[in-house]
Amino acid sequence: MNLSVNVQEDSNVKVLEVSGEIDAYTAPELKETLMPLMRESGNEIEVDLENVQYMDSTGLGVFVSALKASKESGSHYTLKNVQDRVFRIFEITGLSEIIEIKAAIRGGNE
Amino acid sequence: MEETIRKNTVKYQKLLQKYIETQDEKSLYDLELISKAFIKKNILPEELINLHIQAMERIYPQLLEEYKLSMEFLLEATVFYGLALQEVDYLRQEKDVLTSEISVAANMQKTLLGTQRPEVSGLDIGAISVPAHQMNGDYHHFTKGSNGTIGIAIADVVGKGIPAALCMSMIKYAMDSYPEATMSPNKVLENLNRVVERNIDPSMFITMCYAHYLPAESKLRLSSAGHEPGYIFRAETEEFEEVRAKGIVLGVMPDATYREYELAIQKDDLIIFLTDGVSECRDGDRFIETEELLEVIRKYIDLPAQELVENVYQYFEKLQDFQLRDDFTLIVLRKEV
Amino acid sequence: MEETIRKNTVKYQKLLQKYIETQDEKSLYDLELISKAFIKKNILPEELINLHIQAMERIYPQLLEEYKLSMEFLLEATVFYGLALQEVDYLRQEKDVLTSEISVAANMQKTLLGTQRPEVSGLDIGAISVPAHQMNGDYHHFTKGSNGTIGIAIADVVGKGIPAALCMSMIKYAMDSYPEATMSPNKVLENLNRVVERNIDPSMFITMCYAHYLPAESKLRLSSAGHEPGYIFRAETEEFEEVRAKGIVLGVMPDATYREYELAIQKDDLIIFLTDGVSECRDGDRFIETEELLEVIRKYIDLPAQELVENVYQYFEKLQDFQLRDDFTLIVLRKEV
Amino acid sequence: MNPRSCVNIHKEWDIVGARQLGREMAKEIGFGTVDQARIATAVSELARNIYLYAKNGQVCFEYIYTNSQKGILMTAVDTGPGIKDISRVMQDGYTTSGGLGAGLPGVKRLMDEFDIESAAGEGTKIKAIKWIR
Amino acid sequence: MNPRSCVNIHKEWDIVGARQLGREMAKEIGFGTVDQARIATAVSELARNIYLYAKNGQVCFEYIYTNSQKGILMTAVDTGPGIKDISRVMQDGYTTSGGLGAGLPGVKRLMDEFDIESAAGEGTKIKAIKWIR
Ligand SMILES: [Mn+2]
Ligand SMILES: [Mn+2]
Ligand SMILES: [Mn+2]
Ligand SMILES: [Mn+2]
Repeated sequence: MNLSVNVQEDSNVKVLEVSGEIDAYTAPELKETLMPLMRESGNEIEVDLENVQYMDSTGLGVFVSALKASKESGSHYTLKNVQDRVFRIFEITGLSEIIEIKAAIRGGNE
Repeated sequence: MEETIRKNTVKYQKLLQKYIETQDEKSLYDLELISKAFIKKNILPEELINLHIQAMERIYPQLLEEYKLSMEFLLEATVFYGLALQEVDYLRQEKDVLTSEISVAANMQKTLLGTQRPEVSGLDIGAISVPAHQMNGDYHHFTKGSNGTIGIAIADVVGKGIPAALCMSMIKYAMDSYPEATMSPNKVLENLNRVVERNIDPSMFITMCYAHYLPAESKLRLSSAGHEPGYIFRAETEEFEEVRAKGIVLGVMPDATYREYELAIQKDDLIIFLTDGVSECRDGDRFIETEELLEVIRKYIDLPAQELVENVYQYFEKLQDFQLRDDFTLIVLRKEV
Repeated sequence: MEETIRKNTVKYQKLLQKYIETQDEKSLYDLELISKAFIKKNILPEELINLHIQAMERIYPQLLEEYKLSMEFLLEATVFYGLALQEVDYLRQEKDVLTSEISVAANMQKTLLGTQRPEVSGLDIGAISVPAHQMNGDYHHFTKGSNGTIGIAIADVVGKGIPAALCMSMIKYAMDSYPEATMSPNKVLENLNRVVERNIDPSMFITMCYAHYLPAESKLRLSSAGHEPGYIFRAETEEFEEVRAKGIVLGVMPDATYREYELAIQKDDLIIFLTDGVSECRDGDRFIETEELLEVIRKYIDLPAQELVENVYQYFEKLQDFQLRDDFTLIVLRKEV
Repeated sequence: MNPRSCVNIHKEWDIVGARQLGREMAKEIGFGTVDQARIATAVSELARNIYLYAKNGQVCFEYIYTNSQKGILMTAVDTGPGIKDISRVMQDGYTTSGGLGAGLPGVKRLMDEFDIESAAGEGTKIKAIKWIR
Repeated sequence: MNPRSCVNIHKEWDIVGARQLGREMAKEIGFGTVDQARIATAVSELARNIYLYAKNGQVCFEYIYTNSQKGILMTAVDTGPGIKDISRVMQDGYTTSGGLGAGLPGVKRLMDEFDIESAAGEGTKIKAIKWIR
């Protein structure tokens, strides 16, 4: 299964459109795109997970290291359109408490 | 090699001649056996072509010059095939070195993480933990305190394989230094979280559930660090009850605190702990649903605890075509009295 | 693949025809390029033979039946070559998975075992630790106590690679839980020995030297668990003094005790700790002698400590043809005042 | 109608018989020379497995048709000891033939579709399909 | 006397020239068809390396004799950028030709003896010998 990551620049907000499955094999791809943006200071990033039906803990790991990097750089990211199965693992792991997931446009969870 | 070629040249020539005359399948079968022997002895494709040329020259001494030239051309075309083949040997060796190193490490890990199911009268315990690769990134451990308290630990490191296994040993050594039986589950996790947070790679974390079963009081106390929910099968209603405990994974927040949950356990109730290697099994491209997992457990629910977990494992192993995608750990405890 | 074959059939036929007519090297060079492209596109040897047969049938439509049969026979002989070749891809993938897993683990290990050389005025510290494979089975660590005491740990697990590295992390986590600076070196080893003995595979053990340097008193206190002897270079005499301390390796005797040794250090003296990867370097089949090692150290003795250890490492790396046979760890401390 | 032809495997010679039947049927339905050779090789591997490990069994061939394709289906059945660890024998590199890329993974490569069922003590059933290209 | 013949490598066509010279000399001294093909392939690899990475260089051939053997020695010299990490390029699997088993490890396999000297910025010198079997 392949993963594709597209970066859209949308008035000061960078939107990462991710589609595919995020697992041990594809997570590095997401990491390579997301981490440099997180290490730059002052970025506002939205990660759109509408087309991600599956993510494993390696994928969560990427968002955890992004969170740690953001504390140093002052950049900030939010997740949107998180699908049920993926949202479940954010919830179980307690990461939904410390990672901002845009509830209003979160697909199908409300 | 020269020797093999010489011995086989005659044989090849005879077979070839026989085949040209009769086109029988037997010669082709014998040829298969020769060609296998050639490969085993590292006779490369270009040498095979050459052997063919020589056989033909002997069988048909007046063979057209054009034929000979065409065969030389073919021989030339196979030199790179020979080179590519030789890489197989090299790669196999390299892979064997790595695999055997990993298997030594995997054995060490087994010794290291080995845990005995405690013998407790009135409590039937079953546990299985199978790594997807050679090394296990799941952890489970039982302890039995002098006051009779049973400690149950189950954890899963992000990812699997060697990196996860290396990380896993951190939990083991840190746990070793705690007076587990007298420390409340949430304190165990809070202490572990500090160790993990200090030592772990920023992209990694560990999910863990730690529980105390108190036989005297028939109570289960547990705390969870973002771990997959467990279940209790209630004998009275024959229903599964999800045990969801809140708490963030280990290694992300330096000063995380955990809540302790307490549950009453009745006679014949079954306490179930698992890692996501169990709950996220796949059947082809389809993920199994929770109901499906629970149905499978229900199917074997009357078996002794250890047989139960082994049967569930075998069921999912087969469903996944004998290829685990993640480490698989399943623990059950049945209160018998 | 079908497409590639079709496109190349014509090209192959033309080259073949040209070669049969002129026997020029140019056609063979072009053929080489085609055959490389074939392999890249996974065209197997039996398909190459088939392509050759088809080309010949077009060039010589009246070709003898015997010729055709002989080529079918040859084709049959190459099927197993094709199968063997297909394993290259598989093996390369497998090897890549393992290698990348190991490299992730090696990075984790680096983070985990990372130690800072303490900044102490009047003390110049240099340290280098290079694994023979990707993962390190040597360990070294510095601490600085609130009373100014510098703790120096150096250890070597039996063997190298992943198993040794896994074992190594045990030392790291166990050490983490000790109040090192206030515990005497022999007690540190005695405690570690109990942990190691309980957890290690019966076939393994660890050698270790633990030392305290007390700047105020200019004293070195150390204990050794069967570790390679260290040296003190005495500035006054310009001679090396071996620091041999008795003690059994970790992991063999559950209740081993260790002796503490004390040495006085003078201004400009150099304290040297190492693992056997340094002292047992090889030059071809010959092991280097201790004198040789000390001569190399002497050669760089006037350099700052970190440059000293790096130069010694580079010297032996080159001597061994850039292929370390064992993990290499070298630590030096120079009392500057 | 779709006739099914079988060869019983008891002795080494039967391997040749199975190859021959498989090749003839493959030729008949229109497979080219290369695929005929591959099918014969796959038959060899399956029949030899029966001969060596199960002693007794059968290899059968039949034509199969879908809307868009036609091909040959071979079925190898034995009542031998069965395979305890299927994932292991299906692993590349693990072959009874000492790493020639053959064995069951080889059969899987030579054919287009492959399916195996086995139970320890009850025998093994392997189905493999090759489609005409 | 042992004459030494060389081909300068500047353009792709020179690779063909080098192959031809190598093959003729190999044939002359008595190498069989298979070894001629292997020698020509080794020449190709060395000459192509020069053509692709060093732009300018030379491939030379000479006969060599010992008490018991005779053979051909080829020397490829260039003044190109040199090779920084020899142990890496000599690793199997690491090839500029994308894992065909070729590249310098391929040359080493095709020939009987192989020696390489290189310094970054100063160029590369490769010697390879094949003995008549
Ligand atoms: Mn895991
Ligand atoms: Mn898991
Ligand atoms: Mn060692
Ligand atoms: Mn050593």
